[in-house]
Amino acid sequence: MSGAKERMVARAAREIRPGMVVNLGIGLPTRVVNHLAADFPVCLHTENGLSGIGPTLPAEQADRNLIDAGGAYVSTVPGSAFFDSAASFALVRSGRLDMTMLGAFEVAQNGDLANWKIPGRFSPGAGGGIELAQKARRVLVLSTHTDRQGKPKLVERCSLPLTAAGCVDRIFTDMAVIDVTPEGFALREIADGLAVDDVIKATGAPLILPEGEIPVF
Amino acid sequence: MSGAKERMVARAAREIRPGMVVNLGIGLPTRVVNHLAADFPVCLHTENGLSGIGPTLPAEQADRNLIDAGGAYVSTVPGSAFFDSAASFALVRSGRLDMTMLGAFEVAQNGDLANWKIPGRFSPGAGGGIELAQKARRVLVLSTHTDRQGKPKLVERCSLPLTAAGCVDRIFTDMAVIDVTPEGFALREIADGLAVDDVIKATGAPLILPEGEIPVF
Amino acid sequence: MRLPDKTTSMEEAVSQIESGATVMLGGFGVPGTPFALIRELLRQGQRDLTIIKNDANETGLGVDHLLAEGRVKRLITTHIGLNPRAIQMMNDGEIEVEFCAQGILAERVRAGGAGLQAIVTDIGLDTELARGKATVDIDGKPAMIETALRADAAFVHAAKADVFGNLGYCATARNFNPMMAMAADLVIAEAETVLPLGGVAPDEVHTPGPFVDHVVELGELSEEYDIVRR
Amino acid sequence: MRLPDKTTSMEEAVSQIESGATVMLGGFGVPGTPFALIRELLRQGQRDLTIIKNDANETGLGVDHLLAEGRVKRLITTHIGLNPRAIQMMNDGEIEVEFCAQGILAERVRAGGAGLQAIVTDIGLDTELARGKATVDIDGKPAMIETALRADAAFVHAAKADVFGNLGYCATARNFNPMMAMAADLVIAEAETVLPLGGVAPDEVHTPGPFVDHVVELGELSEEYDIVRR
Repeated sequence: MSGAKERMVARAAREIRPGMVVNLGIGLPTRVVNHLAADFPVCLHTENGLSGIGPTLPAEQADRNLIDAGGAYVSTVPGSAFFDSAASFALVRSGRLDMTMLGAFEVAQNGDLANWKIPGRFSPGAGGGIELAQKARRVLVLSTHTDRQGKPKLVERCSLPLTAAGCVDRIFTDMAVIDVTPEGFALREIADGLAVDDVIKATGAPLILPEGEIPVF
Repeated sequence: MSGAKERMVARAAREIRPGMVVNLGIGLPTRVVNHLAADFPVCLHTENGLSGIGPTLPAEQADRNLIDAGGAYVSTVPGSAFFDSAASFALVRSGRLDMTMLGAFEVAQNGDLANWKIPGRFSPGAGGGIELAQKARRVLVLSTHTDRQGKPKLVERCSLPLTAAGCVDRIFTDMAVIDVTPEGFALREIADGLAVDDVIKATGAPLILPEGEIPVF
Repeated sequence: MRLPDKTTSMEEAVSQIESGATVMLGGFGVPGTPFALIRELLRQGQRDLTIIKNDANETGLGVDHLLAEGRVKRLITTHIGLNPRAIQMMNDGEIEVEFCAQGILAERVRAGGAGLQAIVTDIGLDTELARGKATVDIDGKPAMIETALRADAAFVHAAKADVFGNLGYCATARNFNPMMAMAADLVIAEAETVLPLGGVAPDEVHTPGPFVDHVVELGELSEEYDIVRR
Repeated sequence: MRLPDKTTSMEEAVSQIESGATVMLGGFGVPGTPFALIRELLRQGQRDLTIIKNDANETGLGVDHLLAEGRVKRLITTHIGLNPRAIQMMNDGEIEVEFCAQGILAERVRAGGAGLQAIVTDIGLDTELARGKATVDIDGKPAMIETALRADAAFVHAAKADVFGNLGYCATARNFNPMMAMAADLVIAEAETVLPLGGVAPDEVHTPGPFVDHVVELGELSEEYDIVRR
């Protein structure tokens, strides 16, 4: 992983407040866990039925019955609980999930998120993504700023089928930290070594710039 | 309890088939349990959250956390399970309750049951009665044939608010065993010592008589 | 990472409830009724409460104290036949009572706890409980929309809890507690025993900790929790 | 009274399923998938099945065998991204696939198991999953009616069972199993260990026996149950 990506993940980890219940989506978000201190008071949730996720285990130490929603062999911590899929999403939909971090294909300036389907190319089903995006109290996106072709992922309007409308609060990319505000995307922080113009060019929608100096991560 | 009542309860107990899941309502139905053999294969259910009810216990042996829906201190048997009220009625509504035996204020010849409310006099709420009456696969009524004023409880049409419409399959009284059929009440058995005319007079709706001899209980 | 500690004093936990609040109370008869939390609510003086509970307990127990002190405005329940005061107050118009079929009350609370807007059921279609309720056709048959119930606070009684709020109930004291522990903005669990993290085995948890806001340890149980001798 | 014994041979239990049946399968990935019962269904040859399962397993595992043999007509699921064959067959029109949001699939199955007609939810309102679904207004906001799902049969995998069918699941192998164990006319549980009556403590039962029709004891587990090495 590039240095900027790793710093993005580390920066995202600082969004987690003590006492929160947090669901980390598959991919980049999962890595956030590596940046939490051993005694940090937080409850990690995985939608296949576990609160209190412990460290990921190598195959030789794994429990065949204990995976996270991404299929990684995880472990428990003191105070973990197992529950069924109905209870797991009850927790998500009823407002008990303080935060989720998700990947994205596109995020629109009004907070719309598309991350589950590319018609004609990628249609495996939404899994638990719709409920996480629609109902977590705070929805953060972790993503590269542009796709592999260099096209902006932050756009004026999503062209792909939505996961949920107006759900994203904050976006962490390898270039910037950007908030979704009623006025649109607002630049909050910038990756070390980049100029504001680099971010503006790589963003597919207007960017509200802060007054004064921009914090660097 | 009079001899006829006791025989009614004993007769009703014979309706329970091996392997059934059965809910016995408060009052007379609860006594049915006294007429089941110790090794009879049956699962008794109580809607407050127990499958596999064991014998009722006197206060000095009672467990403060273990009651049936009528408030009696019951016990468990090997293989009992505790569950919450949602699961308990899930079982009732989804067709897993093979039989319930309920009390009645009135039963109509079309199977309508009224057993929860006497407007202006008795309105404590229906509790679990509506779901038991509406959804058990077989609904039996155990009741005296007439009320304390001698008025028939088996009627052409219920005058009291319904518990459920068309739900009753068979009625056991201190005078007779009567089926609810598409044609109305049908006399099946008669209490020892009574004449058919006694039953006809005490019944508030036409009674279809069997051909040949009427079995006595 | 470690899981947070949610142990709180009873006074502090209950003090977050305001007059006019809707409060769910676990319990079916005596078992599972959070008598100590109800006593603290009585002591603190909150008024105009909407209470959601399976029943109204019996004279001198639990909800009956709140009724006697005139703290209850409205009661959503299934059966109050064992509490003559509740019936009297209902008949005299001193409290408003909404009756539900018992399993439908459980499902409405669960729906609130599961973040659903409503359930659709045919239970009670033939009864007066159907009055005023919207119906829809499902597969050509009519069914009623029963809206989800949520509360400002829920009081639940557990046999054991760990400090994170994982709860275990005992026998038929489970009843409405698990659903109510999901369905309120403020969930307060009183527990007969509070254990350290890891004290409740992960496969034996009845209510997962993320649903619970405060864990209160009970000292010696009052006689309200005892066997009822009739 | 004693509780009935429901232990059955796998062959006999599965033989009650007919071609054209709707079958629910527990499991989320490998954990909780009833691989042995799926193998028996494969062996017996039932066709034109509608399968309800969270996912389509991975190549060479579980549902994939049924797909490879052309036994599946329709799949109601949440995510099939780990099974290229399932995606290919969907794209080629060889199977019909209905996608649900994961928690809504869990709730629709649970609703079937709870004897409800439907649930009402705002999940997916902004997405293409809302297409063709009836909406109602709840408290002035639109919500969708998601109908209950029931099946002719459900296969569930338990870590332990007693002979009456009280089930206990292990860790994240619980997932969809408890809801599916409520929602079918014929519920067949395969269990790693079958215990005598009393072998599962009453407070630790995850699926109560009355929901279960047949208990099948597994011998040595096949390698399908093992850790997946990627």
